[in-house]
Amino acid sequence: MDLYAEEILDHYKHPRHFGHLDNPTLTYHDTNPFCGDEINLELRIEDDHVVDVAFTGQGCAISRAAASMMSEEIIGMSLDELKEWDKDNILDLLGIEVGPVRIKCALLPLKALKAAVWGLGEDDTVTR
Amino acid sequence: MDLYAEEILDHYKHPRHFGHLDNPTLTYHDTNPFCGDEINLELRIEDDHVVDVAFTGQGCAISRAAASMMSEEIIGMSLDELKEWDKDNILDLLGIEVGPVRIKCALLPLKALKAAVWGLGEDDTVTR
Amino acid sequence: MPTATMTPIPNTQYLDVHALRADFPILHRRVHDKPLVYLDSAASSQKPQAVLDAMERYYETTHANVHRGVHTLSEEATVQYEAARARVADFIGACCPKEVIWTRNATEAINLVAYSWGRANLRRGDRILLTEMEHHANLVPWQILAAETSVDLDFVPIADNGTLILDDPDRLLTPRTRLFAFTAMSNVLGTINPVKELTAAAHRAGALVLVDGAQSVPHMPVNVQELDIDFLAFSAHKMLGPTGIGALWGRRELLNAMPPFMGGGDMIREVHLRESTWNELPWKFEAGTPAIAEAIGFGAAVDYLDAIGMDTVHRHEQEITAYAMQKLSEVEGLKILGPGPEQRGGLVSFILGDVHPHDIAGVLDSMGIAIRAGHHCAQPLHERYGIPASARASFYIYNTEAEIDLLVAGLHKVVEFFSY
Amino acid sequence: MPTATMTPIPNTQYLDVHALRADFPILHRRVHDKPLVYLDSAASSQKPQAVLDAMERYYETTHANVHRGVHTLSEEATVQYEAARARVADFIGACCPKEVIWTRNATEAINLVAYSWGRANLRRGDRILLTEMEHHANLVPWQILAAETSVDLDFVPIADNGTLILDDPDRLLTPRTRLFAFTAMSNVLGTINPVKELTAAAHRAGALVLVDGAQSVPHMPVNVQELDIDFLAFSAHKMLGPTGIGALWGRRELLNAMPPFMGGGDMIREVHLRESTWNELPWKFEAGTPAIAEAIGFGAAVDYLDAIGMDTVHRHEQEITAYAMQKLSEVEGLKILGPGPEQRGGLVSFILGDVHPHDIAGVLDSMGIAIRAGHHCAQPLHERYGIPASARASFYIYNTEAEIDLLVAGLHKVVEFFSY
Ligand SMILES: Cc1ncc(COP(=O)(O)O)c(C=O)c1O
Ligand SMILES: Cc1ncc(COP(=O)(O)O)c(C=O)c1O
Repeated sequence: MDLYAEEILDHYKHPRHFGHLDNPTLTYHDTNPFCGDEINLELRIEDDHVVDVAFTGQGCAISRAAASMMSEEIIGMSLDELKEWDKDNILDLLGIEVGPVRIKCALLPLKALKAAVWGLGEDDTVTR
Repeated sequence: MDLYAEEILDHYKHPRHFGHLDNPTLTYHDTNPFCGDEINLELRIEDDHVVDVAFTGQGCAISRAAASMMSEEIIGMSLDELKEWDKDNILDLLGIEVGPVRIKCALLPLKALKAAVWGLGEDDTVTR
Repeated sequence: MPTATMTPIPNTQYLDVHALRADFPILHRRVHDKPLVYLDSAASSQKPQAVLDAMERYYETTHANVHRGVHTLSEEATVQYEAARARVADFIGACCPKEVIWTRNATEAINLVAYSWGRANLRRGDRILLTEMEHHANLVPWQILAAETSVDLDFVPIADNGTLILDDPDRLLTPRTRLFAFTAMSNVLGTINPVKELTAAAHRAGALVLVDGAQSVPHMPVNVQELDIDFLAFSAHKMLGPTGIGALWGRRELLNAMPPFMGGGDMIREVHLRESTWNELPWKFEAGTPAIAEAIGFGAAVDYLDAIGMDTVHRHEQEITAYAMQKLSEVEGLKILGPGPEQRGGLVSFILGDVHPHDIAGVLDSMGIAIRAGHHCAQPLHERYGIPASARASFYIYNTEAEIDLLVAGLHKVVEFFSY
Repeated sequence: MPTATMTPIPNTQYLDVHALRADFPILHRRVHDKPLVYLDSAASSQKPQAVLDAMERYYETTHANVHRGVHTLSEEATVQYEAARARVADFIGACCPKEVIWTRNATEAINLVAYSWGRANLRRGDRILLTEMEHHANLVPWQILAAETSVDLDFVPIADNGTLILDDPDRLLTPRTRLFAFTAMSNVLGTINPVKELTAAAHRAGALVLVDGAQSVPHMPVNVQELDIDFLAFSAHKMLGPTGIGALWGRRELLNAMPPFMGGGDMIREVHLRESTWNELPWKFEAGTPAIAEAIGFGAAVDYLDAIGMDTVHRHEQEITAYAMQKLSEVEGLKILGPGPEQRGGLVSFILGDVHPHDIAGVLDSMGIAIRAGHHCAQPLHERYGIPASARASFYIYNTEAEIDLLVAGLHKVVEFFSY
């Protein structure tokens, strides 16, 4: 039952940063229609750095744990650092082998994060 | 070399009734585009009976032998008898096993014959 | 009809499953060090050795391209290939082999009708009737056609119990309805639809009937002449056969009147640079080198099923299903979708509290149990029930009640595992 | 380039054919009590044991439906299935796996472009350029499209020696020419066309290029990026792979811009009752359960060819072909179609006095020698040469010069046999 390691189950049952921010700088909503997964990601950015984060949505344990772990990890990081992130960062956080089908679940939070930070960059509305 | 029994080769090299009739009652032209085979069949009908027959065309040994053998056989037969003919009559004449692909060659003369005599029947222009 | 109160026995009363399982090499495999419990046959069935052998033997002794070759291998390949068509035609009670057109799968069979019959026959304002329980295969081709031809789509709604609501057939089957396309059995709800009655209603209204038989042909007797339908689509891979082949059956007069779908070798009579004429049925609809080995494998699959008898297959599955429904209903928080066992084929879809179906399937997988989770290519159906996904266990001839017991034990573990 | 004067040796200098023949079970078969001499690979090649084993192993240990399943079998099947795509993409030098779309065969690949790209992009008055040497697969789909869209077809003529006449490219490649679709190698004449030059000319004129690679991909190195073409169609069964699978390669931007062809499961992103959105490449074009085992077999075939090296394959065939042309030209009354050995791939078509090609093939068959006779799905080409049919001997990696000697001996018998 590797896929459901102790830590993943813990994040699933007690997701960190689950909920809403009062005044998010960035929000991004994404879905994985294949699974019916959904995520709503909110970031508070100050001086090009993540100062707070929250998420809601429905999804399987893998996607929820990934969102929870990612949220903990990215606080304090700069947007430039986040733009460097790729799937290995998420898989390292999860610390499990994810097959080709469930990888979509694991990467949904990352997809939302990347869209949020790159979307910002493209609009050139970075900082606060 | 069953397919090319002595008799078939003989009919191929010396086809009987090859050529044209002076005043055919019925003529029918048919092709097998798959092989590029062609036959032109001419019948002289008197009193509902075949009194003479001729054919031309190009084709493989099987189809030419079939046309030659068939021509010999049908002289003297009535149209009603010919309408009863089916592929077994031709295969009996040829006296060989013909596979699913070359059967099209073997049956081209019969196809022309059937079309000729039934076509006649349908037009109700039977007898001379 | 098996009742819901019977006690578990290793085999059903209809089939010696244990003997038969020896024919399926994959069933001896272990997954995560547990014996494989394969409960995903509605997605794709496993294959008996006889089917694999038929294809292997073909490649090792006979293979050549069909129809065009004069040499021995080609003639033998042609005979085997066309004999398989005759076998499949016979299996569904078709009048004759030429009514059976090989396709890649059921999906292509439906697309063939949409492209060929649809584009030749439908005009703006015409209507196609579908149901809310269709697999995407019997929905998306009609959406694409509708967008192109300005044809309208209507949908038979589903009751909460998973059966079609057709008490007002005249409203849905309008004078402009040209086709009623529906599944004989839902791949999510398990519902077996009353094909004969639905067909009669459609014909009264002047509409043709296409039946998606992807789930019915593998699991119960299907006779196209008795049902009086017009088109039937099905796939080999769901009925012990290989991937890469399926079939469209259609009534001769309809198929004869339809223009070809794809162009190429074999489907032509004469080709010139600027125009061509078409071959006769069934080849008019089969362009290019066909799936020869797969057709032969399909024939062998149908032989295997015929030896068991489709009545027996159906009864075995109904017994397994009734047993499964009874046992599953005892799992805390589990809700079964669809009708009771008497109206359904061999599958049970369910949700389990707020555990995501992927997690149910994930935990079961770690116990060697393969079930499916997701929307099963029937998103609108899930929308209808207000759920994003469901879990599905589906059964075939090789499944036993002992495997159901393992599934249920696994689900109890899932509940425990994800409880807060 | 092998010269026409070399002496026969059991193997060519490039390939240890005798060792390699042990990999092909069917080559040990006897036909009419003679060892099989298989000279019909251009119609369909034989399969090495490694390809059959890959498919058998898949069915016996891994089979499940791909993409949708969370359980182990489905994940493993998905990995193997997509790995095969990556292998094939690599084999033709594609930038990435997503540019490779599985089809049933080369024919379907061309039809896919005609249906999807053609209907979305062509308007009355637009022109498509083909050649007079096309296989029906690269002719009939365009005829069907032309009839529907009022697009015009033009044809590059062929010289008597079997090469394309393109000295006036601007006349044929008009400003309205949107597509130039041609074969990389004629399946009758053997002509290898100058793909790179033809492509450059088409691109200068603003036309896209579709290459029918059914005969080139199996027999010589093909790199789509080097050739700079836009679409490539080919079939597994002609290159040691199974029946039932082929591929369309296309440039990403083009494929991305094209509407889907068939509708159904797997090709969608979201489905609602009345509208849907499409999946990304390559799946957008793959509706329904794909030919999973066949894709895996295709991957194994490509592995086998890669281990030999396509340069070696090509050189071996050219040597065999040069030898065959020299020997065949000694047969009384035999006339070879097409260009000299330096411009052709591994096949020789011919006519023999007024002996019908079917009879040539029929007599050779009785000696265990399999060649093809007919129009080889290229009727207009035969019309061009004023002949109804021809006989064709085609070669692959497993053919030897000793087999050519048997063919030639057989042809001498044919002459004798049918002489008056
Ligand atoms: C040049 C050429 N194009 C296309 C095809 C069609 O291939 P398939 O029948 O596998 O679709 C063939 C083979 O028959 C061919 O030789
Ligand atoms: C009801 C139904 N229709 C159609 C299909 C499509 O079958 P295939 O993917 O083999 O084309 C399926 C299976 O996935 C099905 O369950």
